[in-house]
Amino acid sequence: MGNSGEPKGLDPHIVSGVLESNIIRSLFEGLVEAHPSKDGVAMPGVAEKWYPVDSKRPDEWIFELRKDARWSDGKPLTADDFLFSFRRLLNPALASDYSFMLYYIKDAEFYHKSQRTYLLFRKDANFTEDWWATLKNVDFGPEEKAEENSFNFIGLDKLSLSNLKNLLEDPSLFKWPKNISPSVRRSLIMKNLNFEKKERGELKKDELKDLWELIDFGATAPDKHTLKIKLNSPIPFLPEITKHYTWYPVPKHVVLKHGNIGERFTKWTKPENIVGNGAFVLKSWRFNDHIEVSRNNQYWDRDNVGINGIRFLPIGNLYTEDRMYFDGQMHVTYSIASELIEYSRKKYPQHVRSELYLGTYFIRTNVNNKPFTDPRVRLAFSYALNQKSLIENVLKGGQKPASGLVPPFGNYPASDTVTFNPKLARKLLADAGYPGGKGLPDIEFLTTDKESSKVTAEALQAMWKKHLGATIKIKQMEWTSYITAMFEKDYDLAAGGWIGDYMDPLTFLDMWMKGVGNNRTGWHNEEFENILGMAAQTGEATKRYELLAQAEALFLKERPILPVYWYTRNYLLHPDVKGWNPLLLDNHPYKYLRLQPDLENRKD
Amino acid sequence: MSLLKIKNLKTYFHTRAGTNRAVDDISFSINKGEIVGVVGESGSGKSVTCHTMLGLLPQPPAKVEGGSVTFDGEELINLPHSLLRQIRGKRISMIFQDPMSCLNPYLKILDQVTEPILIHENVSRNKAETRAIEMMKKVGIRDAESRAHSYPHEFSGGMRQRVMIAMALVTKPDLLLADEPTTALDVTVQARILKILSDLKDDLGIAVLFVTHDLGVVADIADRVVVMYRGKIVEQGKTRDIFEKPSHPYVKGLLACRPTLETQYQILPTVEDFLQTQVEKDGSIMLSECPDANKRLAELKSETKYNNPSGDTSNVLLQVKKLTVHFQTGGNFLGKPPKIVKAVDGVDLQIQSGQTLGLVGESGCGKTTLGRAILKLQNTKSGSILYDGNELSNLSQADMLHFRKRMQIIFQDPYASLNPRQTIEQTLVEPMLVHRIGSNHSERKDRIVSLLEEVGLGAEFLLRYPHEFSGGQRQRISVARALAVEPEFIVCDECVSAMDVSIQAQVLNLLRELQQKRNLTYLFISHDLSVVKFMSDDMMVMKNGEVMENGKAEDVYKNPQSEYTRELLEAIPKATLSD
Amino acid sequence: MLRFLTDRILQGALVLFALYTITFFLAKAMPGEPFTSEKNISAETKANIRKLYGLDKPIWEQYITYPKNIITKGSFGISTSKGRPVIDIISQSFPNSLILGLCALAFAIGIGVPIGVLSAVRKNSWIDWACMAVAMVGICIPSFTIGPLLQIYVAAHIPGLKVAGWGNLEDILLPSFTLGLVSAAYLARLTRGGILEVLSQDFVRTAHAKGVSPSKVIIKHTLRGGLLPAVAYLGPAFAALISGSFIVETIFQVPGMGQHFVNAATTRDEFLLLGLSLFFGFLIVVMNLLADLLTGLLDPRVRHTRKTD
Amino acid sequence: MKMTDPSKKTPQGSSLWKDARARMAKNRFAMGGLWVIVVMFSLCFIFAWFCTDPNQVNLTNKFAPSSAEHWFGTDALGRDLFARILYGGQVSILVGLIATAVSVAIGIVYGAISGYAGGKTDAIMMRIVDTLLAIPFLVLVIVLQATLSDWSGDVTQWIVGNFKWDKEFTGRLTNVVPLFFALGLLGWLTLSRIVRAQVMSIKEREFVEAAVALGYSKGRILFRHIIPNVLGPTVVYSTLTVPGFIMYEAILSFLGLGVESPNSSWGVLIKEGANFLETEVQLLLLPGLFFSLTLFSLNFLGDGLRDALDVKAAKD
Repeated sequence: MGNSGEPKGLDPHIVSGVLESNIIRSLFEGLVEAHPSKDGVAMPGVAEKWYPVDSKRPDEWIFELRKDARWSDGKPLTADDFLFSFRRLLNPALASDYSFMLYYIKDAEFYHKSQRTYLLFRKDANFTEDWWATLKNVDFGPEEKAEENSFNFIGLDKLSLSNLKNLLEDPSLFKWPKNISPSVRRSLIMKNLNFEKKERGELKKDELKDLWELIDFGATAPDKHTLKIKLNSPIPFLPEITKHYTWYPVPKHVVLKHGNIGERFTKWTKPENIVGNGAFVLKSWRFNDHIEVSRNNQYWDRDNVGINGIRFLPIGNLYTEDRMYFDGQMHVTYSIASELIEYSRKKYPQHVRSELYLGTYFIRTNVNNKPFTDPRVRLAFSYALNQKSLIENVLKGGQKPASGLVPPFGNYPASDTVTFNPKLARKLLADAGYPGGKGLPDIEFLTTDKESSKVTAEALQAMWKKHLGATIKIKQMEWTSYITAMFEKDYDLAAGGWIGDYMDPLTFLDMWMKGVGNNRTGWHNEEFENILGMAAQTGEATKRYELLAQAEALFLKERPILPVYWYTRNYLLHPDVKGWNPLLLDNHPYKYLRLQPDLENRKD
Repeated sequence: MSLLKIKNLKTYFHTRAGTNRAVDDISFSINKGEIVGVVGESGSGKSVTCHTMLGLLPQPPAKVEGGSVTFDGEELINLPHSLLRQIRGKRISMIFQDPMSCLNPYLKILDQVTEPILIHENVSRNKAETRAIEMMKKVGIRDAESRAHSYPHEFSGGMRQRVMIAMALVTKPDLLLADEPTTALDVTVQARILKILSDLKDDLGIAVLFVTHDLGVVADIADRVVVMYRGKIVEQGKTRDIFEKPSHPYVKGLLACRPTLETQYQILPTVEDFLQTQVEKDGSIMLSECPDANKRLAELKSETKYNNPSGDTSNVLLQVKKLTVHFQTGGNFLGKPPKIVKAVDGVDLQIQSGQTLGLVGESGCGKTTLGRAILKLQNTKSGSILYDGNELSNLSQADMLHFRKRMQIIFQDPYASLNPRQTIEQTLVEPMLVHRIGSNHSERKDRIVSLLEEVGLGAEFLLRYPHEFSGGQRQRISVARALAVEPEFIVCDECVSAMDVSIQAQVLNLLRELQQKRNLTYLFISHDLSVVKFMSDDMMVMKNGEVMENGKAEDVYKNPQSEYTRELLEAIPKATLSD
Repeated sequence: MLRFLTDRILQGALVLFALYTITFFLAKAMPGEPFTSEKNISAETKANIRKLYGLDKPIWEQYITYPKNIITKGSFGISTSKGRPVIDIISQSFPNSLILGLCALAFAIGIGVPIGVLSAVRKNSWIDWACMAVAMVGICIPSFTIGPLLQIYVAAHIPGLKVAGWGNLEDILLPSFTLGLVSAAYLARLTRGGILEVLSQDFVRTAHAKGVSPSKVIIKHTLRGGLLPAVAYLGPAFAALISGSFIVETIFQVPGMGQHFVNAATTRDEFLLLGLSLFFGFLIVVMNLLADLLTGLLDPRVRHTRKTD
Repeated sequence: MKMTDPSKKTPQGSSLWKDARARMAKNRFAMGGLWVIVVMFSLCFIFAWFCTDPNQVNLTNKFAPSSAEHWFGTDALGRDLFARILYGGQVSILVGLIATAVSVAIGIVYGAISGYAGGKTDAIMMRIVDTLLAIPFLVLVIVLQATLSDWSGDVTQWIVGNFKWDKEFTGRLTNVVPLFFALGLLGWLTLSRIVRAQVMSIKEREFVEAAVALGYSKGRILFRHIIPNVLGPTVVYSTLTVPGFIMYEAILSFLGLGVESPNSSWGVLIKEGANFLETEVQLLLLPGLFFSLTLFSLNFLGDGLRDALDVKAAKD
């Protein structure tokens, strides 16, 4: 099975990529599992049963774990392992990219961001509401913008005992938010100072306790086989989220054997040490060559696992991958090179798969740069995109023209506002003061160094020239430079895309709020955020979807990004492989796979 | 019956420049156990003859146009190479002029000497090696056993030539073709090699075809002599007859133009004094004797020794004291520890302006180094160089630049010492530019033209490149280049050693003439005593970096003080047998 | 010998240090940082992870620390992109590159030298022309074209020969051929030149005069000298070969070292980058040294000592 | 006493360059190469202006077979392949030649100095080369890209502003400059080693010593006497480096250095074409043909030049 590249590791709490998840899904199992063919349906995993305490307001959930759940080394898997995993993932020292996936759990965020100040104050009785309100929106965490090693850069929450002492001497060392009075300021420092003194003043650095004691964490274990999770807000789709590998349990006993909880580089994921609870166990790992997993005999559902093992190949080169497939070296490819799609359709009709995927390809506009400060220009550029022609002639992957931001799935009312309409486009551009593209500056279209993105860019370039008379300069950059350029808003237009983390519109919408790292357009909008806020507080599913749809509509009206198409995953799948069905998240549960008996000897 | 018989052999070279009749219808023969000397200048076709016999000529451009070469009754011309190879190195061996380049630098001596045996006879390697070593001893290589395992570059020139001979004779051939085997060697070494050859001839009973440009050499060893000129045989016969009563003007010329210790001439006669050549339309040449040759000879003899401003040591131009130069050689990066060679070891000398100091010595004696050191082309270790009252030894290269204008050098190999990528004009203009001689281009050009005429070349040569000239012409050019900066002192470093005697004579005359006209001062370095004697007022003999002897040239010859000098004088081949 | 070696080793050390310095600051000069990703990572996380890798320290301190760790701990740091020690990565991928490189070299020499000799011996004949044309093709066709061509028109049709992958012996065939081709072409040209040079020398004539057969003249008398230029070229070339090639490795799915050079650069993985370039620098230094030694062995003459007279 | 050396006849009034030209004319391959190159140039730099816009996208007419208006058919975006090849040729030929010229210039001077100076200087200079050889090229490129790309934009603005040049053209020009920079930096290293080796042997020749004796300055000796004598082999080697440069250009272009899409170059065309091996081979073959044809000719021309300049060979 093609897997595009060498994983950074197999620790579910550290990795953050798709290709890693593909392997991890075989080695670990979450509370609930994906359904082999139906999206948004949860199958029992480690948990046998799960239900909200109050189905009206699903902000507290019970997961009943199966008694026969075991680790691959035979040790029983208990709720404690989950609690440990959550705490580990949230541990600041571990610095996991994906900890925010647990922010739904009560107090998780405070702990992970170690917001000492807030935690110290929130229980404080003689702290009146209005202070409370002012403090609440103040972030005492580290500010990257602040100058190197200034107290703001470190963050009030992170200041050490000595630092705090100095600060007490000279409060001006920390740039305080306007609305905090000197007295409050003083008490803030004092509380932190006392805490440091009392809790860990005399301790040595390495044995410093973190703030775990201060929070009352949402996840608890009433007994060995029950997991109770209290959320910040109602989340009807929590089971969906728990399918994500960040929610997978890690074996407490093994992890601690090779290091303490906050240690990132421990040997527990080394082939000889790693212990999982998934349908498979790691068999062999040759760096940059292959990773092979085989049946896990400790797995609770071992009898229903259909294949003996999987071999993941880190093939970076699409063409090589496809050629290897044609040469019969593998069963599933990671994808097909667009040049080869039609060819494959012709030669191997029953092998080619093109499936809709929970992702959107769009083009970011830099709303701080002329001419995209003007929404009309953004709309014009969007209307000038002949999505259909692009898909049929260039991509050829059966992608769907993106009529909105959120791809259609479940019963979410997909938007249909984005269309190809050159006339309207020209009109809008004219209204904006650029009739026929006159007066438009040279526009820089940022894209990556892949051949495919080059072709796409050239096609789009041609469309904009044709319909709007705009001169676009394509700027190819290698990946990191490209990301950096977007972060620094050093672009006019930038190709981009987003793959949903979980089955909910929110994963496409919440990234456009103010100050979210992935926004990068400079666009933000009060109303938009309020709507999302409201949605977050509603437990009722349909109502919630309506609000989200409303937010999306608003977003598309402003159109800080130009949706182009909804991703499809194109890949080659050998007909021998049974039980592999289209899934929006492409998170195929391997245990349901079957191979024709006469081909048993051939490995994936 | 004769071992080798050459009849009407014709070998032509067909090049872009046209057809060159290198060997043009020659016939002669060699009998068993006989040494035949083939004498001629470069281009006379003597080497080509040898190469033709063994089919070693590059074809094209070379082509045998006719004639036959029968060896022991077998026709060699157009013999298939496979058969020819069985003769090469087995029955006919050959040794070449430059032992430096003719031995494979990448192979051990032993391998190279053994190779012919292994090729031509099926004997075990050990056998072959023992025979090889024997032969090496025979040709006078001391402790051959050990030295056999070293590489050519670790041998001196003379030793290399012995190796060549050993290699040639190790298969006991019937005929040995020796192509200028001693030209590149010192007189003493040459003498030894000649001895070895004539000895070997006797006890191995081989015939030798001895090719040389130097009549003197064959005089000693050859039974018969064949003189070639421009592809033709002009005269052949018993050695004695040739030397005593040469009939052909060219041969007379050759005999006359070679300076000997006894020579009385102030200006050497040249071949042209005897021989007239006119080139016919069809490229063939008519040779005829100058009517007034003897008259000319007489007047040359009679010419009085011109007056050198000798004697008064008042105007000493160059004074060298205790000059010492050391080399680090053998400093092999593979770890051979470098050893110090005292190339020049505390030498004193002085030259009055307008005079010539002759510097004689064999290769390795440090004479060239001394010359280079005086010009600061070579860093000195200690000692002083006083030039016209200025101490040079401690000058930096930069300061030296002023003196470069006044002191010049003429190298041995004119081809190597001229930049092949520069026309003669560029070559001559450049020094003037550097030393700001002549105000504008046209003026410099005029100077060049006059220079060229002074050295006997015409203005039509200006736009040509060195490779288009003959050796003699090139040497004239480098003389002209040296003169371009109007120096007062010139170091002539072996500047005629590589030349045919006839051309040598011309160049020597030229140098003399210039010395008189421009009152030049020479340091004349050579290994050839007779040449030095001809050129110089005072002379100095060097060995191993030290001065053996010096004094007035005449005296040194009349009664040499040092043993070494005597040895040198002994070694000089007599140009004539009579006395 | 010793003196020479110590000299060169000293120089090598200097080279490596200079190399380190340049690479270090180049790496710092690249836009972005190791943890730049499209994912939405909080400032806290970034701060923590920087601390984890010691990237929160001031530049000059980092500049000192890295070599210090190499010398004291023998540690080249932990790769930020692969999450494992740089040493591991090199030690796991270099052997593959080494094998590949050696085979490639074998191809290069096995093809290049004979072609070069052949065309030198048959100078200006049609054979010469053909050989040089072949060499030119080798130089012209980039490996990202040769590779796929081989995959499609050779591997796909020969059973047992995999299109790509690494593990069995035969898997080495195609990639090493692809990798070696260019070097082969260069070698062919250099050899030709070298042989011609030697053939023009007198001792070859001597050999003929001895009655040595033409083939033997080439093999025994000219080859050694004729290969000198090729050897000089092989020094750095070999270093490049065994340090892997991104293109060949990705095309043929070889777990070699070359791809890491590229990945390290694109992921701003400075530790891996430094580790790799130091390693590569080391290879180059060693190879050049070897090349010089080899030249010394091939050519017994001392490099150059001024003849006294 | 006028000397006439009868044994040699000297061809009248010939000169090195005359000879060279004569010998060139005799060398069939070299002349053939010369002609091909001439044709290529005229195609790419003259004929190109008369054919269709190479960037005219026509998505409905992609991969069209060769026809009257599209001689070589069209590419993945329905652009005229022939036009693209010709325009691509402009870039590639320029890149190839200029980059080579730059690196040759640096390489010769550097190598010559190193070889002539010898000793410590030589050691240091060669170790520097080693160092540069080991610098990860990609990193260098990324840095250059980051720093120089803005710069080139500004320069374009400036030129267009002050000299009223055609914006398009200027843009293309300034874009390629950083590229040359990168390639130049890379290219001269190996060359300098070769030149050095040559110089080492040349400087032992007597005419160099003669030059010293005549009091020529080091610089003069180096540039007037030594370097001219190492040109021959250098020419050949440098013709070998041209393809390398052209291919590098392709790789760099994808990293954002060099030609800015939709403009193209042979390297880029070939690189992209390589992906259509299974489907549309001509996309690889046609540009590949032009590319290798040019390089072949260039190479033979180089060889011819070397032989023509080689005075020794000229002797007979």
